[in-house]
Amino acid sequence: MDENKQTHAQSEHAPNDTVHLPGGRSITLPGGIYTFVFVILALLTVFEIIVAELPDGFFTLPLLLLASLLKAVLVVTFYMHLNTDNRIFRLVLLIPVGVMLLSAMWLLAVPPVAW
Amino acid sequence: MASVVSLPVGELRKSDGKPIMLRDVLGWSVDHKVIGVQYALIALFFFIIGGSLAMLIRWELLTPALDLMANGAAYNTLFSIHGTVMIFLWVIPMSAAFGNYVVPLQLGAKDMAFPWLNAFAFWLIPPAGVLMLMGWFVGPAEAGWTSYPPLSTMFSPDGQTLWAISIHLLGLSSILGAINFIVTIANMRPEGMGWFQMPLFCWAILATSIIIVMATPFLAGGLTLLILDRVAGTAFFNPAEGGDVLLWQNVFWFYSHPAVYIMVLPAFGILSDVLSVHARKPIFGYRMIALSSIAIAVVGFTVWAHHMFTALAPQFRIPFMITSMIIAVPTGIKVFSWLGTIWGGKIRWTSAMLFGLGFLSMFVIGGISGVMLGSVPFDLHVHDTYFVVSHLHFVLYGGSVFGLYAGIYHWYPKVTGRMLDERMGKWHFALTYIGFFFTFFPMHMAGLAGMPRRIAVYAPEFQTWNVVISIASFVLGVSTFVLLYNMVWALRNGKVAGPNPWRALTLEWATSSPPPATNFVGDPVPFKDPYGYGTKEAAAYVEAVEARYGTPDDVAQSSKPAPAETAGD
Amino acid sequence: MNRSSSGINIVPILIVAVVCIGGGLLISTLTPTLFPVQASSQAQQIDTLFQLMLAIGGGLFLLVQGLIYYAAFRFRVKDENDRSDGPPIHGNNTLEIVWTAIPAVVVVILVIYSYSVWVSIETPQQNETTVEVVGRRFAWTFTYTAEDIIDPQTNAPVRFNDPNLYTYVNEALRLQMTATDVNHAFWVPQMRIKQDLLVGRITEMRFTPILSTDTNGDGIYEMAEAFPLRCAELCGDGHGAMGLVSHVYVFGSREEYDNWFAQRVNLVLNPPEDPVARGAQILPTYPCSGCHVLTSLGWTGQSGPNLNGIGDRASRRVAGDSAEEYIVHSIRHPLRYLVPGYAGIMPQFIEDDPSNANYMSDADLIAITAYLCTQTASGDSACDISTIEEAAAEEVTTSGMASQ
Amino acid sequence: MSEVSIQHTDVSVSQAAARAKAKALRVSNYKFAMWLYLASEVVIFGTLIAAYAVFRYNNPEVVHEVHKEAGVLLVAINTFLLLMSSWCMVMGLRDIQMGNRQGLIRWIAATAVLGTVFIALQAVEYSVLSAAGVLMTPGAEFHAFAAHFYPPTFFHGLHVFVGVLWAVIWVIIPAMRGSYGPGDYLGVEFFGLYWHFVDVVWIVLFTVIYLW
Repeated sequence: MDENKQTHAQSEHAPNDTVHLPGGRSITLPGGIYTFVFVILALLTVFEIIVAELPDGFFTLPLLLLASLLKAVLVVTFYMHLNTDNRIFRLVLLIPVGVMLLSAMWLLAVPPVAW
Repeated sequence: MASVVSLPVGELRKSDGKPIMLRDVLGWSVDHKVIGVQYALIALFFFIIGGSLAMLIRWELLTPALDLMANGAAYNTLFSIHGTVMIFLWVIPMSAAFGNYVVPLQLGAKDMAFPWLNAFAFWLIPPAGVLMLMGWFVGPAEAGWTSYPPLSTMFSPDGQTLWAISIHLLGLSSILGAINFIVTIANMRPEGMGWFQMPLFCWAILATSIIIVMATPFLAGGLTLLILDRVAGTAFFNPAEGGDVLLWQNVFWFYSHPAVYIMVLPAFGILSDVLSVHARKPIFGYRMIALSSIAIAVVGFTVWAHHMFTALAPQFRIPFMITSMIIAVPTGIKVFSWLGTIWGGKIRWTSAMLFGLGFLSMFVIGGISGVMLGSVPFDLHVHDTYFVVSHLHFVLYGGSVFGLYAGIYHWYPKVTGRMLDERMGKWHFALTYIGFFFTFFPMHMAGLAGMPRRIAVYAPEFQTWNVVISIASFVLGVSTFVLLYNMVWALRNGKVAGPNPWRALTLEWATSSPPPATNFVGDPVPFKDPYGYGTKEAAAYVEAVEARYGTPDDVAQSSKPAPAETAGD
Repeated sequence: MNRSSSGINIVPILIVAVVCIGGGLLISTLTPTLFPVQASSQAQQIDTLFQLMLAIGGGLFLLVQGLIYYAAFRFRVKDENDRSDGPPIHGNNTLEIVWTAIPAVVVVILVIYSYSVWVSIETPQQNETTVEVVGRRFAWTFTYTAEDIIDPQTNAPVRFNDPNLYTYVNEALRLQMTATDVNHAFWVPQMRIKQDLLVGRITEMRFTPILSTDTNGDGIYEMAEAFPLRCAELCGDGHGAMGLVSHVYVFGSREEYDNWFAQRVNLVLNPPEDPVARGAQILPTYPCSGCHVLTSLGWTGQSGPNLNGIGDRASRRVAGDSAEEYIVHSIRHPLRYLVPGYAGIMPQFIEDDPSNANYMSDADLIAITAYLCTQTASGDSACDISTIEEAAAEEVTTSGMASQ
Repeated sequence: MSEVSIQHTDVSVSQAAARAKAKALRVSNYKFAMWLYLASEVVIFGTLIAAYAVFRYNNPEVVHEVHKEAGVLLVAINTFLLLMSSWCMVMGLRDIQMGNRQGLIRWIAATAVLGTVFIALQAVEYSVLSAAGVLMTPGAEFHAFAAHFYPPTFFHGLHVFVGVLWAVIWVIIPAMRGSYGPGDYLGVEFFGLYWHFVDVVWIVLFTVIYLW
């Protein structure tokens, strides 16, 4: 199997992370970037935990939400290939996320002011 | 002006499509045509059940006291199951039936994008329906189709749990079906059919599917919480334990307001096709109709709280009044565009067209009362009264069901190869139109005069209206059987339809009736404009289709020796 | 055909406009016949708003229906062999702009007008009187507070309950509402106002009555003349009946209201000595009429056991319980014994928390029991007052429930 | 109006071209459907998280107390595990795209193992919380936090469980039998979308439920 891979990689793809997709396009598979993204995700998680452990302040919640948003965007962009894939998938993801965020904000807004 | 027209060519062929038999319908099939018929049959079955429940409701309401039903709870189960069955097991599956049968044909495709998924989505419906009806063995849901907690979580019998599971399944079925429709419509249009050459029925199904994918999961989430509250001891909706009764109302209407458009947009689509074909005139303002579907879908997501005007904190009511009223604008565009379509046309009074016109005329009343309900101060008076009952039936029966009836008369020849009887169709229309109007219009009066909805015991002063309503509703109930008899009768005795009895230009008519297993022989060629009536090219196209697939006489000739034994419709 | 649709002829358009506008106005004059009487200042404004909407809606109705029927008959083709098509008209920008703009303008007008009505009916008035409302399956309780009269026994302002709402003409009323079991909705059609009662939340609504319920002017406020209070949110078995049990009584003047109020305060401060008479006076202030039948007090509820002749039956219900014990226990612990065929939905009336809507003092319990004991075929009491007091003092736990 | 000229269309389209077109369509069809499915999942999870958020907003003390008691260590470890599994997943996909099937099996096996450990640790966490009295039996044992905490996390755990099964049944075993290759990795990509999505949900759950 290993030999197989070697010959395969050498014969078809000179830099071994460039792949030809059906339809004549080719794409570079950024192994380094994948790992780099993982490191960033881990660091952001540590950052989040530190923020949460510190005494609650005005910025605690916004910072937490920002960090988790950043993490989610990283995963979606690089691991789920939204950066290179068909554009319509962005729409498919963003519309429900937007609707959901608005709904959640609404649900949060109702109880305290209401009655 | 280039007047080149693409035409389907070839030898005269006899119809080689096989009618769908009962044994096809009872078994697993991944053919979208069979699945469409399966949807239609199960929807009609539940239509009869929901209708019978409505008849019981009207029987009970003939007198102000509780007489037919043993107690108030028994009456509550009637309208709870009536509402749920009519919405989730009749209107939505019936729309899906047309979607399944017609959309791939209109797109010139061989099948849906995911045939197996399509069949799977359908087969979720029978168990869901069984669960819903099984409620009667354990005490059915009695909290209304809206099932507001704490009534639904703490006071309703076990049937409420079955009800929730059943709707969960139906929601899943809808989502899977909708994903299938979106992919099919987006990816499988033939060459030469851009977005704006699509038949309007496809536009309507697309808008509906987008709403389903976005909104149904809200219901799924809410139902999950409801089931957990009922069986696992959580307290999402129980204020005594830190829950919130408005949470359900919000989540439920996040889904259920858009669901109104899930129910009515397919009927809009059917209407656009039917009016244009039977008035022999292009759709007036095609783009405006297509885009207003999308506009309605989008704005429809921002109006849910108008169902909660009397529960909501006052400062939140006004924004929803504004968005609710805005919906009147795209809806108005549609109504006037349809009027423009029939204006100056060559109108044939076919049963399909009559129901189309009936739709227009009844839906307008629902639209007007809808705008009134959007006005907060007035809604404070009529909220949760018979005025609302009237409004929703004008929209859902006068709108959706009239549209579905029109669709049945319009596409039945394509499905079975035979025409429905026009005389019976006209009787059906007359009884339905009159019975419907006198059932639901007086409800406005009862509501304004002060009759709340969902009551079995009412003040004697409302009895006159209720007797009128009940008698008219029995006429309406009888009218349904005219259609059902017609559908069974026409299977054997209907006139042979031929490929294109309405001389329509959309692709589903450019193949034999019923279509062969692969829908088309060779690649279908769409006419450049699905509604381009009134031109020589259109006439030439229609003639070419008949030349290729045979006139009704040819078809009747060729199938004379042994009339096929058709058991399903 | 082509030419006629592009050329504009002003005369038919004018005729249509006159018919639609005139017809709409004509339809809108029906408004008063559609509604019950206007009994609040809110009702006047809401009716005017509806009248406007009915005029617009009626005109639109005539226009669209007229066009549909006209087109259906005018453009009908009867000949089955006629294969002709209509003209290939795909749209008309001017027309489309017009019929987008007109509804938009109408909607804007309606929104602005509705908003102004909303502000006017929702703004708090000066000198509002607050009444607390509790909704429960299937009855209403109104709690009135006399701010300036202190009850010497509780050392708090005098409070009393009633299943009916009493008010007087031109009083700015504010209702503070909540529900104890499921959601309900408070609706008086004559007042045109509605508000949900939500479990676990306090909601409020306000209205100003302008019409006395003493319609024949005899100074007597009868139930037949009072405004019915409907429940407009499905609350279960007795939802319909809940809309028939409570009423709104509007006194013609402040003096009459003050009189009534003073009598009720007096009843709290100086109850009659005879427990049976006292029971007959205070029992109607508890929300029992929504579910029970008791002909002597005019109750017609459907979802609870019949109380006519309860004095005769009470001693036979539960083995070991005397008539007085049975009645006392049934009020303090309603789930202890359920009459066959009825659900356990009766609220438990407790004695330890006077601020609770289900509070019932021992004195009230004794008086009510004494009164119910007199509900016999012969009219004689089935109990003895001293044994009632004993029964009331006795601690009963729900653990020994006979049936659940 | 000019003469109508009729253009006859040739029906015989090259069979091979048609098949190629059909296949290209199939690929995007499946991925499109997956994304639509994920879109509906967004809303379901969103509803559960919003229900929790409403509770958290109204009862901050209850949540603080539980957080203080439970600590963040266990769940932090779990978060790292899940993030790492996502990374393994994408590396596995990269390997098969480059034609390395052995690498695919190794990476996806790692993904599945990390997912399993995640579920195991979640079970440990549940038992710790139950021992601390965070239970949702109604009545005396009822803890308001439990009722809002268990449903979303359990629902997510269920997704991880399904993901592990999926990895084993539809990715690892077929790959060991010789399926998948540089031009045929849709099944892996498909699973990847699901797995990363579950990861994204956890990122939000972790922040909203455990840290806020």
